[in-house]
Amino acid sequence: MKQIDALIVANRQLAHQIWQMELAAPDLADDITGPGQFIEILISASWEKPLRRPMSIAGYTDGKLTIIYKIFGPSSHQLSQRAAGDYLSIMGPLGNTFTINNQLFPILIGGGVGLAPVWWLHRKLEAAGTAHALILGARSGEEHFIESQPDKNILLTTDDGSAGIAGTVLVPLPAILANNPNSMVFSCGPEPMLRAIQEFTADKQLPAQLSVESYMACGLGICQGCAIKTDGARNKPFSLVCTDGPVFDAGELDFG
Amino acid sequence: MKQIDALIVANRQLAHQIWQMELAAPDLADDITGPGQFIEILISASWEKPLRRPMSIAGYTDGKLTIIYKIFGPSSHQLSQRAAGDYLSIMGPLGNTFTINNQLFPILIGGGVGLAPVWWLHRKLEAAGTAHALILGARSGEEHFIESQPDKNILLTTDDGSAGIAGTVLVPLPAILANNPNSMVFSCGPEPMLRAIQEFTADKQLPAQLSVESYMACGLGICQGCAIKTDGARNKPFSLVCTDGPVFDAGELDFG
Amino acid sequence: MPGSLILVDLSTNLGRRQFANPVFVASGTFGYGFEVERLADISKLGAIVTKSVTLEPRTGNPPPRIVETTGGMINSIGLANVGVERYISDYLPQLQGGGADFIMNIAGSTSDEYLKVLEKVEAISTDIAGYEINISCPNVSEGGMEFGVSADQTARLTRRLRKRTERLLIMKLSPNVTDITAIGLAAQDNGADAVSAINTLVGMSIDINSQRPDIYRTLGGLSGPAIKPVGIASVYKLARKLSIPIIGIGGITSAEDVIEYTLAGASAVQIGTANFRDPACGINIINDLRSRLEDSNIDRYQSLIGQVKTYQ
Amino acid sequence: MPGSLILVDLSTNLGRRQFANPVFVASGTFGYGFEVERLADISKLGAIVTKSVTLEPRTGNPPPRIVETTGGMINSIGLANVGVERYISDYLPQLQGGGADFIMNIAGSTSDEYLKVLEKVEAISTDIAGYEINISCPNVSEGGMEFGVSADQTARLTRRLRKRTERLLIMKLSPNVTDITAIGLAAQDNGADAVSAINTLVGMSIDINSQRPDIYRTLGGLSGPAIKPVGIASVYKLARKLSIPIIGIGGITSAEDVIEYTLAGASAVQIGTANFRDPACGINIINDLRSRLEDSNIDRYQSLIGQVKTYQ
Ligand SMILES: Cc1cc2nc3c(=O)[nH]c(=O)nc-3n(C[C@H](O)[C@H](O)[C@H](O)COP(=O)(O)OP(=O)(O)OC[C@H]3O[C@@H](n4cnc5c(N)ncnc54)[C@H](O)[C@@H]3O)c2cc1C
Ligand SMILES: Cc1cc2nc3c(=O)[nH]c(=O)nc-3n(C[C@H](O)[C@H](O)[C@H](O)COP(=O)(O)OP(=O)(O)OC[C@H]3O[C@@H](n4cnc5c(N)ncnc54)[C@H](O)[C@@H]3O)c2cc1C
Ligand SMILES: Cc1cc2nc3c(=O)[nH]c(=O)nc-3n(C[C@H](O)[C@H](O)[C@H](O)COP(=O)(O)O)c2cc1C
Ligand SMILES: Cc1cc2nc3c(=O)[nH]c(=O)nc-3n(C[C@H](O)[C@H](O)[C@H](O)COP(=O)(O)O)c2cc1C
Ligand code: FES
Ligand code: FES
Repeated sequence: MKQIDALIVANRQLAHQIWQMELAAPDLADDITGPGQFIEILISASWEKPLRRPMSIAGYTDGKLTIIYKIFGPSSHQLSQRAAGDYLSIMGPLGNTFTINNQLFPILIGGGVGLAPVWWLHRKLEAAGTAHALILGARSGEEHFIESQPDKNILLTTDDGSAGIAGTVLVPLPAILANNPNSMVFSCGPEPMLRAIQEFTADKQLPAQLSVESYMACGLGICQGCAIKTDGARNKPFSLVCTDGPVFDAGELDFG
Repeated sequence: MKQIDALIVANRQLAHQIWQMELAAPDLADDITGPGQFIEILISASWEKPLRRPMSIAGYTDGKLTIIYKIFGPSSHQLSQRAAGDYLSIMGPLGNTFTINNQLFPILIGGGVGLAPVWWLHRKLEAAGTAHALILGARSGEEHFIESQPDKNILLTTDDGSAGIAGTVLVPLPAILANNPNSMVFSCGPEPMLRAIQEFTADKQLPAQLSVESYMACGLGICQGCAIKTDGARNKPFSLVCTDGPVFDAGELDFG
Repeated sequence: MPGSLILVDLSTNLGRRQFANPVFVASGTFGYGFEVERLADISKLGAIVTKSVTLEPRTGNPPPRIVETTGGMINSIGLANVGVERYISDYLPQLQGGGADFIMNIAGSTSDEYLKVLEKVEAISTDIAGYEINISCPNVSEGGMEFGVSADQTARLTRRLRKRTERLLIMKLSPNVTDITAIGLAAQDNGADAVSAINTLVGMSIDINSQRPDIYRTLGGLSGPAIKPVGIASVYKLARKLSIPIIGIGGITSAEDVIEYTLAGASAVQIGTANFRDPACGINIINDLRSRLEDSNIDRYQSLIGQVKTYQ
Repeated sequence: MPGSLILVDLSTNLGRRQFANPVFVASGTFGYGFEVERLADISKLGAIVTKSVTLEPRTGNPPPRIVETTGGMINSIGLANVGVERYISDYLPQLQGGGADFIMNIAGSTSDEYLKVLEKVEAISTDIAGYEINISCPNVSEGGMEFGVSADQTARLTRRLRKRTERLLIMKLSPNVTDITAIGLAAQDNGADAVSAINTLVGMSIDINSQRPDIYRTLGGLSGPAIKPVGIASVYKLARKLSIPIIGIGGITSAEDVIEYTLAGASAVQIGTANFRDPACGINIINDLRSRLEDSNIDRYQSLIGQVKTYQ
């Protein structure tokens, strides 16, 4: 894990409010372990907002690190204004990763901006030729940046039905499970979605790993600010998203 | 006086650390009264620095307002990064003006970044065909953006002698006065320079008007923050730079 | 809801007095009100709190008087003001024509001084809405400690002032105390109609090049967005202990901030430092507040007061 | 002066203890020190103040625990820590190998608790430089009021701790009091070697959409550049009344800030929130401080302590 000034190689809009940035970060190569890991970004030199922003890594190839982010507030907006050729201070890679179980068919589910780690996992499985399913959910079609390919088990859902399957990411799940009863779910997305997946997978006794978010100050396990409730299976009331996570077994999490 | 979002028409470097910005501000036309007046600029939407920055008007023609500024700290640096086509929130015009006395030969003295109002006065007198002298001082030649024209009484000085006359703006003064014994001085610049001019003109019993600076919060006479000592000729211990000034008779000022 | 036609009632009450909306401007940051008339329709403001007036005119402290800090500013103006006589003769007439409700802020260095200022205004006919009492002033007859840091002195001053006016009486609390609720209770129990909180935090900064303080008087008052969390905490603590209305002050720059203070327990707010950046911001904030409530289908501003849903 | 070859002495003294330089990292913002080793050469720091340790392990408060504010942040971690036993068994050994001086910060909810933690460490052989006592903790045996807001309780606690250690004893003062110098004097008069100031300001913020506090415990501690003026003012006021050294804390992000605190009266400083943005900032600040003093031909850091030139 290092703190570096990374060159912005590209920064472009993928879909409505969704951007992708590519950073030159060859120095991080040794520490990169896989999907789930994140970086902490210093958005601006101004102290108006003192803290860095965590962003999941959406890909790492040939020393180039990709993030996918949503314009959410002033900080992410500022990020979208940064030009290729500028430098961005990043710290990372931080956090743990999804753990694939070779016996189980991976079902990847990404929602909204939470698709970054899921996207990376998808690309890795694809490259390794590992069969898997990918479900990406969004509110409407304009937020999607790929096409659905049902033959390849790449499915899109939209809340408003404007693209792909109408409804939440849970809608296509039973069909996939019918074909692949021995599956494991890997997901990242907004909390209501993760809750729904937690409930669904508990119900079906499916193993699931969820990547969760929390406000962070340090990203290093120092400030104890990113604690979340984990009075599920885990033996402690709180866990730190930055060092114990961001990936947790669905059973550990207590969304309250 | 108005608060407007003014279109940045041009923003370019004039000399080392000295920039000029041109703003479309036709709405201010009715309130513009002349050199000495200033505007209050909102440099950035960030609240890291909550206050506007005052800048003297360096020219106003055909609805276009010019400022000349020096890169001094983060804020003026940020100003230099703004591009033509952007909008800048300005409030103004504020403050009083230099008052020319038709009986007296105007000697204009500008130092460092304080040349803006003096420059505007020079251009006005030039346009009106009024004979006058202009002395601009800087630390070194790279900070000057015009050539000296001794035949036209346009003289440059530099502390390091790298351009024009070596020394302070006071050096060429006696010679000009010798030719124009009935003169009046109009000046703006760093405090040590204004002090020196105050002393010199008091000594020679020359009338002088000095435009001074002070930290400002409101620019409107409300906060009372910009007070300076005026226990000279004026009948009050303090005056407000924003509404009583920024131009004061040299005799009023008490530089302490 | 887009297209909704709900009519939001922004009015709010302090004691028996109703105000058209809860967005006031804070003492010392809006002059006597009309200075800003050229820039904004000040009659739209909930109220204008005029700058602190003392018995005698005051020229204020020597400069430098202000300095910027991260997210805020420090000031030590020294209560520069025209004195109550000129306030009455020169400013009150203009204020009365202005259309906005206005509240007179009073300062003093003995309790007699506060009293005399108030009595002089009570003696004339005026449509002033009430008084805000700036107790962050050193009490010279009690050894220079600020009125506002002592519950006893606050109690005594409130009691004496209360006897002399039927108008709205607001005690403006200092945050520079161990327990602001003790001071607030002293004000409430002695007849104040409302309290306002907070005044500035004691702050200081130094120019490391000259090695001089940035403020002539060394210490000054810190204001601006930097202090908003202290203002919110103060209002919240007061709201849990007091039954009289609270006016929230400190770092407000937006309608969102107004709602935050309101949820914490404020019945109205005052905008201070933000006026220096944009003297029209109060008006914009009122409009934004209306839209925001409209969009959330909230038809009465007052329904939000104190509605924060704590976890515990 | 460019090209000058002056060798700056950055060392500073707290009581009888000398430190290589005055730039420390603040409790709770640097873990137990070694977490940052991968990012910076922490042995260069003046000292590492480890996070508050209590007698028993504590899991801390429920989330949410932190939120960002303008120029700062609010936290309410709830003293989550491993407890003194594990501090001694798991962390002290690593700290001792780290190369940097370190100071143990202790918290408790009764004075016996503080005492026991200190005694347990005193009982073993360690090269710990000393103790910083976090008195911003509610005293459960005295009705829940913080130790740090009462001069009496501060006096008693200091006296009891002093009897049990020869090591550096630093009382860490809260800014949430009417008169911080009264608490500082109580510490000094009862044997403290130094005081550190300030801990966080009581602050709060609310998410207006959910209408919930941003912090589970409603109120939290405000830190960061926003509070620097309060820190500077506190150090300045303490320096005028106390004769023991003061450690300045609050909003430090640069060597310039270190100098500002030093001019105000600090003999050393601690960096808190800024570590979250850049865990290596302490090291950079030390280097910048050295260059700045070199450039100004100041050969001893300590010559700057308390040198602010006030106007009056
Ligand atoms: C492990 C992890 C991975 C993430 N990955 C991604 C990703 O891949 N793509 C993506 O778009 N987003 C990701 N996020 C979320 C991203 O960090 C947030 O979108 C961002 O912090 C808030 O958006 P903003 O900066 O534009 O909003 P801002 O305008 O900066 O913030 C809005 C408000 O939210 C609050 N806030 C924001 N951040 C914090 C903080 N750190 N601590 C306290 N309060 C805060 C503040 O009150 C702030 O004013 C991730 C978060 C985590 C924890
Ligand atoms: C009437 C008037 C006319 C002026 N005309 C010009 C002009 O024509 N050209 C020009 O270049 N400059 C002019 N100035 C000065 C200009 O406003 C300063 O250069 C600017 O405020 C500081 O530079 P900065 O913003 O880059 O520095 P910053 O980095 O923003 O400021 C450096 C530090 O100075 C302090 N500071 C700066 N401004 C203020 C303030 N308003 N109140 C309190 N503290 C403050 C703060 O501590 C700040 O951190 C004028 C000033 C006045 C009063
Ligand atoms: C320049 C300035 C002058 C002030 N003068 C007064 C005053 O005369 N009387 C008073 O009660 N408060 C005065 N205040 C305090 C404000 O009314 C307000 O309580 C404080 O600034 C906090 O609000 P803010 O953060 O929105 O500025 C002054 C504040 C500033 C910044
Ligand atoms: C997340 C966080 C945790 C903290 N934990 C402690 C603590 O355990 N003990 C303590 O004495 N101070 C603690 N503090 C206070 C800091 O040590 C410091 O006094 C304060 O943050 C002000 O400095 P700053 O503005 O540089 O952050 C904590 C501060 C923060 C932000
Ligand atoms: S963000 Fe600081 S401990 Fe996780
Ligand atoms: S800047 Fe506010 S009175 Fe002059």
